Formats: sequence, C-alpha cells, structure tokens
Amino acid sequence: MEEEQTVRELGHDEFDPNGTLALITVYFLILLVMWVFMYFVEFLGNELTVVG
Amino acid sequence: MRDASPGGILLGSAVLFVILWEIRSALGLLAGVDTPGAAYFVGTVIVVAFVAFGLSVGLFQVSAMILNERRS
Amino acid sequence: MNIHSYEKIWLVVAILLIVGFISTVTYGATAVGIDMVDDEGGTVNASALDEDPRFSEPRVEQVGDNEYEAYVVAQQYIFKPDPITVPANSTVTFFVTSPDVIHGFEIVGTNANTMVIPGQVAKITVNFNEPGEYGVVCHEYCGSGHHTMEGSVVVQPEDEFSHGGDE
Amino acid sequence: MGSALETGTPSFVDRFPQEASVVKAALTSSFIALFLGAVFGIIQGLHRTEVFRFLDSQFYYTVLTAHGVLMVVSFTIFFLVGIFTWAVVRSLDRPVEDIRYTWAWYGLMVVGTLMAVVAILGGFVPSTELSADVLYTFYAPLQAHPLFYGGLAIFIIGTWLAGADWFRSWYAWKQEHPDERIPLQTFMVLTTMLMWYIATIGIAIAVVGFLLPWSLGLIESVNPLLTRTLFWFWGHPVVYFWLMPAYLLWYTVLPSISGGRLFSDPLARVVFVLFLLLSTPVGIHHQYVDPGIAEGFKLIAMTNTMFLLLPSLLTAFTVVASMEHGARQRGGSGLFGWLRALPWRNPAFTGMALAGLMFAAGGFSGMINAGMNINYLVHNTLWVPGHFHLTVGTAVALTFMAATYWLWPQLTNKPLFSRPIALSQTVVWFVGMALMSNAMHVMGLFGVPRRTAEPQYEGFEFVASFGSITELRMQLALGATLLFISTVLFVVNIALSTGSPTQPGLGQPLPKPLSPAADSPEVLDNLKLWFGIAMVLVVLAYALPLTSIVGDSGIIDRGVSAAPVMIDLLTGLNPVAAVTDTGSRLGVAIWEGML
Repeated sequence: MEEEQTVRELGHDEFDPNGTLALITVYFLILLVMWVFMYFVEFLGNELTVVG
Repeated sequence: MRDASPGGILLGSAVLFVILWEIRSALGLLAGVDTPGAAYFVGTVIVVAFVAFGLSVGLFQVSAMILNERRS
Repeated sequence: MNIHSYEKIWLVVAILLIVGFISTVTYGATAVGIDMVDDEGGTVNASALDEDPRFSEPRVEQVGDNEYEAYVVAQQYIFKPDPITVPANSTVTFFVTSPDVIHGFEIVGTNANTMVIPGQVAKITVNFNEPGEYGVVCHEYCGSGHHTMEGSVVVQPEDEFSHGGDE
Repeated sequence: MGSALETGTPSFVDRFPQEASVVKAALTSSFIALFLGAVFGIIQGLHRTEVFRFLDSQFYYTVLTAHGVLMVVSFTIFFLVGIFTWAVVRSLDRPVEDIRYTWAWYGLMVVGTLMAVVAILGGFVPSTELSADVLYTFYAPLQAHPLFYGGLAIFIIGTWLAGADWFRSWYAWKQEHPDERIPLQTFMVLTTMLMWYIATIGIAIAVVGFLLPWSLGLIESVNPLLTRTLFWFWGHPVVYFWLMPAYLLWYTVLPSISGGRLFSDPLARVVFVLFLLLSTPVGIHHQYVDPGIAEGFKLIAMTNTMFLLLPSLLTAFTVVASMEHGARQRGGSGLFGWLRALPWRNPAFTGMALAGLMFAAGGFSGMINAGMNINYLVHNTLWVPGHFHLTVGTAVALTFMAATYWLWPQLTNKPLFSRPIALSQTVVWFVGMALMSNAMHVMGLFGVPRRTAEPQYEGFEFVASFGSITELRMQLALGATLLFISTVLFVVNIALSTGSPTQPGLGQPLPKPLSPAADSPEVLDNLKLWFGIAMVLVVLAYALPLTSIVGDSGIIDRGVSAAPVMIDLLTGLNPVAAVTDTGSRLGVAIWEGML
C-alpha cells in the first residue's frame, strides 16, 4: 500500500498519547453535559412522574 | 488545501454535513431553537444530488471499464 | 503490568463516570421518588380475566380523597377502557394486564411507560395535575394489527369529572 | 510494509488454502444475509415513514422479522465465525485440526439459517401454514412455526461446535508450546466463546425446553415472563458477541493499518476478561419496566451494566492511542494535527475509524438505556433502534465491511475491485447512519414507538418540540436510502473483486504490540478461573429472579394460550396504487418541508 510510509519508529516509553488524552477529555465532557441534560431536563422535566 | 487528498475532502465534507444536522437536533432539543428547516432541506437535496452525480460518474467509468475488458 | 500513566488517569475517570451515573439514578429513585414497575401488582389468570374482580370490568375507581385506581386491559388491538377518564389534581394507580400476548402501555410523550405481560399485573402510579388529553400506544409488537392499537387518557377538570370513564 | 509488498508476503490463502475456503464461505454467507437484510431494511424505512408503501402493513412485521434475524443473527455471526477461524489459524500459525469438522459446523449453521429464513418468508405466503412473524425477540405467547425455533437451535449448535473447533486448535497448540502465552487473537476468540457458552444457556432452555415443544403442541402453554427473561439472559451478551469480532479487529488490525502498533497487549486481555465476566449478568436491564420482577434485581442489573461500560471506555483509549502512535510514526504532530497524518484514503482504515466514532455516540445513548429509571423516557421508543443502529448497525457492521476490504485480498489473492468505491461506500454509510439514527433518537424522545408499521394514530398526534415529525421522517427515510446504496456498493465491489486478476504477495503481516503479553500477569490467561467467576456472577444475578418468576406464575402458566401468527389475506400486494400514491405524498412532504 503506497500510503503506509513510516517516517520514524516509536517505542512504548518514548510515546505519550497526548492527542488521545485530549480527544478523550473532550468526549468525557460531552458525555457529562449530555447525561446531565438527558437526566435532569429531558427525563425529570418530562410530564407524569411514576411515583409508585 | 493544497495537500488535501480527495479522500480527505470527501470525508471532511461528510463529517461537516453530519455535524450540521446534529447541530440542528442539538439546538432544537437543548435550547429549543428551531433552525430553518427549509434551508436544511434544500441544502440536503443539493448535497445528495451532488453525491449522486459523483457516484454515477464513477459508476459509468466502472461499467465502461468492464465493457472494455469484455471486448478485449 | 506496563500501563501508561494517561491510561491510569482515564481508568480512574471512567470509574468516576460510572459511579456518577449510578448515583444520579439512585438520586432519582430516592430523592425524586421515581419507582420502578415491579412485582407488586401480582399475578392473574390471563384466560379468566372476566372472573377477576379487578379486570372483569375495566374501569377507573375512586379509592381515596384524590386517589384513583384504573384497571386497564390491553388486548389485541384495543385498550379497555377507552378513554381512561381521570380527574385533574389526582393520583392514579394503573393496573394493566393482558389476556392474550405481550403489549406495551405508554402514555405518549410522558414517562408513564410499562410492559404488559399476560399473567402479570403491571402497577404504576402517576400524578395528574392539569386537565388535558393524552394518547396511549401499545409499544410492543403484538400481531398484524399492532399499529392500530391505541387508546387515550382524558384528564378532566375536577368539577366536570364523573365516575365510570368507560362509557 | 512497503518492503513486504516487494518481497511478496505470502497471504493467508497461500499459507492455509483449506482454511481460507472456510473463511471465504462464512464471509460470503454473511454478505448474502447483509444484502437481503438491507433490502428488507429499505422497505421498512420507506414504509414506516410513509414515503413508499407497496405492501400491506400486516406484512411489515414479516419484513421486520427478516431484517432483524438476517442482520443480527446471520450477517454478524457468520462474519464472526469466519473472522475467528482466520484469527485462530493465523495467530496460532497452524491449520485447523480436522477441516471436515470445520465444514460440518459451517454446514449446520447454513442449514439452521435456511430453516429459520424459510419459516420467516413463509409469512409472505398466507396460504401456507408457515409463518414466523414474531420479530427477532420472538416473545411468547406469539408463536412461530416450529421450523423457526428448530432452525435457531441448529444454528446455535453450529456455533457451539465452531467454538469447540477453536478450543481444540488451542489445546493442540498448547501441547507443543507449553510455556508460551496464548497469542492475543486466540485469547480474544476463546474468552468470547466462553462468554457465548454461558449466554446461550438461556436461549437453549427457552427454545429447546419451552418454545419448540410448545410450537409442536407437546406442551400446552409457557410462562411468557420466564421465556422473555431467558431470552434477555442471552439477548444482552449476544450484543457483545457481535461486538467482540469488531473489538478484535480494532485491537489487532486497526493499529497496523494506521501505520503503528497496538498500544498495550495486557490491557486488551483485561478488557476481554471483563467482557467475559460482565456480559451476561446484565440482561434484566432490557426489562426495567417489566412487571413481575422486583426492583432490587433491576438495580443489580443496572450496577453490572454500568460497570460493563468500563471495558469499552478503556478500549476507546487504547485504540485511539494505537492510531495516534501510527499517525506519529507516519510523521504526524501537534495535539490534534496527527489526525491528518492518518491514512484516510484507505477504506479499511476510514471505515473502522468512522465506525469507532459512531460507537462513541452509540455508547452515550447506551448509557441512557442503562440508567434504570430514565428508561421510562425511552423504553420501546424509536430511540432504541436509533441506539443499536449506531452500535451493531455501524460499530459492528461498518467495521466488518472495512475489515473485509483489508482481509478479502488475502483470502483470494485478488486485489479489491475498486478502492474509491470502497472509500465512498464507508462514507455514505456514515452519513446515512448519522441521519437515520439522529432522526430515530429525536423521534424516540417525542414518544414515537419502535416496531410499528404505521406510527400515525387516529386519536392523537406526536408533538415535536422543534421542526416537525414529517421532517424527521424524511430524514430517517433519506438515511435509510443512503444505507441501502452503501450496502449495494459494498456487495457489488466484493462481487466484482472475484473477477480481479490474481496477484501474489498481498499478505499483510501484523506487528507486535508496544507493550507485549509478557508485561501482563499470567493469571490473565487462566481461562478456567475467569469462566468460574463468570458463572458465579451469572448465578448471583439470575438465580433469585428466575426462582421468583417461577414461584409466582409457574414453569408454565396455564392461563396463557398460544397466539400463532397467521396472516389473513386482506389486501396484500398492491404495487401500482402504491407508486402513484407515493408520488403525491412525496410532493406534499417536500412542500411541507419547505414551509
């Protein structure tokens, strides 16, 4: 495959997945906001609570 | 843009298109803002027509290729 | 084990997230008081609903000051009674069962939502405040006419409410 | 890997021609199921949105049963047995012990599928007794033809025997390599199969113990809550059974296509062990709003389910980190800039990456589904199919298609017919699914139910808090159309690839992980231990609920009589009227959309 060109070799210890950490932090924040919204606004704010 | 590959452009526009639609839903649900549906509708029709055109050009080339192979 | 420090951080954060979810749900169950449908409704003989004191005559019954009980039968492809008429500012306990197959009972656009299983009685209690009208759908496939199975809940102003919502 | 091409790495078919035939046969079966499933899918998508209805609505449920069974039983599991056979043979580097045995289980699975499919398609021919319009979940007392249950049982027995084949290979390998760690891919296959053996106890009891004899008239009635609970005993782990081959590909193939290496072998093992432990004792979360099950049992199921998020969240990190590793080795830099260095022109990569992206979104709606009381909001609404079209319908399906672009040439020694078509196919799938699933989630929140031919009612209308229900329907139908086109592109591309000229050296070696197996404690490879703990967890989660269900209404509930699904031939096919009707309806819909 023409596009698989390795420019350098990186071992486990010389590689810190900074980009991954950043992406996953963004994902975590989205999850948090969406959960709060879904639970407290969409669900608890919805009509007819089942109380028994 | 000079170093953008066709694959990248295709993918980028697809992701952008999806994000635009998700924004409409998110704004509607989260903020109660109703973005103009007609604009989205027209935009979607244009995008789909464009993709259909691109695909058909590609498929015509492919079928021409198959026909050529059969002839030779 | 050789685990990168970022991965350890993420592991801890992920566990916190999970604990957070469980706590939110527990908060809803305790502080808000949201109860799950459970086995409180008991069981019933599905082929002899007409002999059962609760379901022989599907109806709404007053049991306390502002408290009502609705006995609802979901069957292929209707809900009985239809409409289910209740007064505003009341607490209504629905008892729902089925004589034939599994159905669903969902007051459309609300959180009142339960499965209806033959032999079992689903019991859910909800508060109705404002007068109004809700649709009820069967949300579990129950046969070739499933899409026609609907009912309604009519919440009447208190002064207009009279008994026997099944006429 | 450029050098590999020049020297001509032998492909899988060069090394193991007999096994490659089995893998090819399994994948072909799976693609046939995918194509048929997609045909039924588009019929449904257009029917329920009222865009194009050419069948009477009673046949919608036949179509829905066929779509469900073909997609999530035939397509996914045939692909699984193919990819697992490949993975075991490749990673142990030895042929199967007896190729006749391997063909035998494959044959059983084909026979089982054909039986079930014949029973389902019988629903279209009302003059026959054959019918199985019971949907994928076949909840009693809706009753299908015995052929349906029989087919299902034979199919599952086929998968059991397949699992035994892989255990046999591993056992033989272990005799020759007593001190070595289980190779990662084989480890993944074996843990997944252990999970499957536990999970299928539920469906085996439900089908062989109750439903099959009941449909044959040997027993008079069943306890619907019991068979339903047994179904979900299997019904949740089966979703992980679909997902595990995708995880296997993400962990072992995706890093290499990204130009890097797997970040951590030990963590991959931990993740698969967690799936073995936690996949089964969670099924009751599908029954949060069922009567007859105490709230305490539902709470236990929820806790287990929430912890089941953990292996998936860990996977997200490890897999993205492996991709980042690849990107940086390819010269990528910056906090997000490395994303540009990924091989986006490679359909195998792009497909898997997009599948992973959608899985992140599907993961979120899954978290909502898992929350016990918030389930009241979404239970059995269109939200739920919206969710699983992101998970099994994209994370799994798109990964399988992308992996095929990578693996197929190595099974046939023939290059892919067209890489541009393959690339557009994955992107069209992504866009189509985003539209369809977005519309489904939103409509679900507005209370629109799932599993219905005509979500339009006489007594009330669904209220949209923004836009309109019509608009969401159009969005759904458009998404479904794109998905259908995408499936056709995939199937045609693979079919045309069989005509490509043979070419040597298409093999793709898989590099070793950055942190190898030797870094992980040996106890991870103790399969007996994990199997034992998994069994204990299942007993803890299910013994009491099942006892209480049986105690309340008996092993069989005599009050419940069977409801065979038979169809009256009322209107049937009416294509001409449907076409003209659709024209006018589309016009109205577009007009409304513009307003």
